[in-house]
Amino acid sequence: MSGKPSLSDTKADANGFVEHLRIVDLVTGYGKKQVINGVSLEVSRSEIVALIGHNGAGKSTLLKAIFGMIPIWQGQVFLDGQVVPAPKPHELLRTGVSYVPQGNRVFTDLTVCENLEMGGITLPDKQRLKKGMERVFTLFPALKDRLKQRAGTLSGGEKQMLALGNALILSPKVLLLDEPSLGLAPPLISEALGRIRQINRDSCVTVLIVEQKVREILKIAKRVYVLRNGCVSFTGPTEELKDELKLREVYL
Amino acid sequence: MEYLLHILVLGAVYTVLTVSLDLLAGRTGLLSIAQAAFYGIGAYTSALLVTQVEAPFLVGLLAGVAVAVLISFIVSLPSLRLHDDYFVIATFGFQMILFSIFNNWIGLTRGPMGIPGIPQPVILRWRVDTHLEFLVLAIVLACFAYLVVWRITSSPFGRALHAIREDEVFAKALGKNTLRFKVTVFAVSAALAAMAGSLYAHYITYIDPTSFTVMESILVISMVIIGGAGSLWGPLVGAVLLVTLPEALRFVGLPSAVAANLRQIIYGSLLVIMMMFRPRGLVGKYGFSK
Amino acid sequence: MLQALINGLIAGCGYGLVAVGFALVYAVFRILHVANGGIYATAAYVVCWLTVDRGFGAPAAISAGILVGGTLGWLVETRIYRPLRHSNSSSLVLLIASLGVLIVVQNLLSLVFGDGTRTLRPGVVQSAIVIGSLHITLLQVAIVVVSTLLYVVTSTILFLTRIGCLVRAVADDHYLATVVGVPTDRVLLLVMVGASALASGAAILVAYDTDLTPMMGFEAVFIGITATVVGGMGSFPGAWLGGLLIGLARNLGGWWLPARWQDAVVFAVLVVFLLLRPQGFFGKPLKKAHL
Amino acid sequence: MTSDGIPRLRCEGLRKCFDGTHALHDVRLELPSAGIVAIIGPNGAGKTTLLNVLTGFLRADAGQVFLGDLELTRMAPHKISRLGIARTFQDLRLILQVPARENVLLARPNQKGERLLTALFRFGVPQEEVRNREEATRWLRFVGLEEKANEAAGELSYGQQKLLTLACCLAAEGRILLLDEPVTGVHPEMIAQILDMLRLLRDQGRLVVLVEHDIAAVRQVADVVIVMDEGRIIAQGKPSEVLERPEIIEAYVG
Repeated sequence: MSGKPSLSDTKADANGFVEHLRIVDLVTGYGKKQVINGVSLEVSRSEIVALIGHNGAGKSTLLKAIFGMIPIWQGQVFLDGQVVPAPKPHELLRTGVSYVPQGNRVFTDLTVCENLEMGGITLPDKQRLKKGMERVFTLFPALKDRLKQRAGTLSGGEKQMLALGNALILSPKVLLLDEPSLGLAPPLISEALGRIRQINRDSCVTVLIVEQKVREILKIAKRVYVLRNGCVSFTGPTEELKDELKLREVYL
Repeated sequence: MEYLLHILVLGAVYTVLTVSLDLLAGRTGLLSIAQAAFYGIGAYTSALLVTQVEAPFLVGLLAGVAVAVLISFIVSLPSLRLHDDYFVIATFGFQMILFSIFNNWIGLTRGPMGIPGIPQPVILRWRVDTHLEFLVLAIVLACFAYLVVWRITSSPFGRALHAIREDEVFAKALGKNTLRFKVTVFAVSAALAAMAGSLYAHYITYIDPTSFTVMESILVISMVIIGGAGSLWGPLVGAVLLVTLPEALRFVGLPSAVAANLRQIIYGSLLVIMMMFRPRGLVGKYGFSK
Repeated sequence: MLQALINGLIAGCGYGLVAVGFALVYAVFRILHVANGGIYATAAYVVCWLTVDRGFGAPAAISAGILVGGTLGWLVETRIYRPLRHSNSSSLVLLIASLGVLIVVQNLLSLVFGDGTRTLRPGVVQSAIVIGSLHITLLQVAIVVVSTLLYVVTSTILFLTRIGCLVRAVADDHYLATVVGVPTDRVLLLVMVGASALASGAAILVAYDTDLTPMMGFEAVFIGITATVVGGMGSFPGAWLGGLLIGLARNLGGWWLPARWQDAVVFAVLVVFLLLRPQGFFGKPLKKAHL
Repeated sequence: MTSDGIPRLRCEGLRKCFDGTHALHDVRLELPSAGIVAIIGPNGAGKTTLLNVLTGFLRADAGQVFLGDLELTRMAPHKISRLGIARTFQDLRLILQVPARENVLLARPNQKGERLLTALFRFGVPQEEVRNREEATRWLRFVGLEEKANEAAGELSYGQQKLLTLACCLAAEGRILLLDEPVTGVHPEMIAQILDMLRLLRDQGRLVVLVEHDIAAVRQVADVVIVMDEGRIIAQGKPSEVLERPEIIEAYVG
């Protein structure tokens, strides 16, 4: 799968899907320890793809590598069929890729408003920042009431909104989400994932999402990749995993 | 010739100091800035006993060691509850307090006036009064310090120290009482530094607080780091190099005031350069790189 | 007693500023930036050299001093800290390198300007406000005013501007700052230059009040460290208050004890805080280094 | 004390909070004196926290831990370890620069050479070292790493490093082994090898407790499965029963 990317890569396939994000034979890890042993995956435009698997399977690591938080040892990342040579966070943000790290991280010492300003730091002017904020507030009106509150004092659900808001303020085309349900009480989880689906529908954003709450994520994702020991052990449309036995087989 | 011997004696005294600090910083990963204080405790205890009650050299030396060990507990037990930067700061605080005592408890230490007239040592019948004899004594003590540290590091005790340096949690999980090891090693290190202090006091025959400042601690740290922390020969290389280097400057014909500053500048630059390009030191293995 | 209190406050104002610079760097870099002491002393010496030896006016000299301090900070960050950070060195490695810089700078100063004490104070008798037995020079009033002003300006920048927000974001969560696209290296550089300028300003103020020695940088470091520990590592108001407290402790300690024990008082405070309340007044609880 | 006279590890009412979320919520557990017990559950269920509390690395907010009649609740980790409760860590903790054998030697309990004076004067230390080396070699052989004994632990593969930590636990004379993810991330062939070892250890009368994500492995080896979710124990029993229950899969994928 090497060589120059050709334009034909971006053309719609038979189902009318357009490739948006593609990863080919990616290998990475921390220090000496290899965590991802050659993963290839593909996300189409406006699609929600879930990445599931056990603790330590390498899901978070994969997202970090795609976003350039850790160096890629081997393999390539393609965006719109164009290879991204060595992904760097600020460059990816500019091309419309946003990443929300694990556990809905926000700047706890900053206020909600300041958090959003930081989220929009790469925007070229104030106008767009303002517009972005407005958009975030229409999505999450709850945040608007808490503009001056320190983010550390927000509830779990609000933190999740803010973490998403920090990314959405840039109106990204691709969202990389790392376990948005982490630390949320069970009733809030489906709510949180519902929000993500809503955003995906409204703004046609492409979503690659890492989740542990498999049942919940299967409700919103279109396709699934199961990671085991740094390799893809299963891939297919979510329907295939709706079957209890199949789910048990690939997941447990 | 006398001069060369003098340099060598100093080299040996500093070797004792670097070996003692390396046991703590290099082998156990505890970077202490209080080494000069223990060096001073050895020097002062010994000097006071010998000048005030005319105790023999060996008694002074042993008393210095004993006092240093006692005070090491006062310093280490609370400081060891802290980690990394905080531990460094705590030892720094103790160094400054102890220095303040040397400098200000005039009734005991005569403060900045120092203690003159410390007699040269007599060990049994051996009166150590020539430079050559001093060199022999200093080398014997340096070898003793080396022997102690080597015995410790090459034993199961040293294995546990190594584990504490690399991963204290692992050591604890394997049933090692890490606090006991650290306190013990702190005491041994203080004892060796005190021994160096006692030797120094009897060699120079005059001590004042300026020899035991935090800068002296930093000098010893520099020696260990430049030589190579956590290695057999690193402390020796560091001590000899940093003792002889400024003397070389003097030979070039620089006035001594300039040479003193220039020496420090070289130490400082070496520290920076070492950290940037060779954090493990000239002959060392361990680079403070947890 | 009251005189000691006031002297303590005046000294504390200078210390507070030193501590704020120190705390700022610690909050953002998570390192003990002892090299700041070298920058501090250099700035004071530059001003002294320009005014006393070269006959420049105070404003020009002070600007030059701050400029030199800032430049030194820039050099330390770009030439030493940044490469070390990028090679994932531990904080101890950075501390040792920083110490090396302090030693080099301090000895360069004593090489060039001599070991002796130098003074910046104008030769003329200083006008003073005398209230009863209290004696406060106008210069001291100026020191308090300028120092407070500098603190207020720094806090305003930190808490009310966009740049300040960036700095706080990096201090809060370096990783997340990178994720949202904050140019962290540039922010760090800015903080370093700012903290250096602040230290330079503090140095110049203190130099006008007391005298200059090449060791003054070292003194600034230990006061900076103590004040930040007392106030709580990484807390700006805490550092400022810590500085004031240390000024008071030194001078009030001098009231009961002979003056030569002043430093011992400071370190006793440091050790007591480290042992009983290592997070200081306003800091967050220390994280245990385990698990 | 139980009928077989071997003190059992048990805990009552354990609670632990991190930033307001319950990592452990009233955990009561009595482990058998021997056998293989697997603790499973989704991420964040509190399994590793439980291990950390049992071994003294974390202090519980409430509740007690006992070994037989002996209370371990506030005991320091090294003291608990000396009672024969050995553990491994998820992020393999080893001294990477030194040979594998040195790691195992470190684990030997009650070494005379770890006292300062004996270290200095070497009374009986060489003889003790010889014995400990034999013991270390024995356990290295047991986990199949005898040939790697002189290689630096950092040079070993991930799976071999896991085996090495197991050897350390055994050399520490652990009768109760608490293993955090012993087969996660390990090659399939090596998994079978590790499971065989665990069975052998059980047959020697040890209690092996494993926190594991690999359900297939758990199914093969465990006598008892304990399922945790959100800081509570939600099921306990034989793997054939427990793993088929719908609430288990619910906990995992919910």
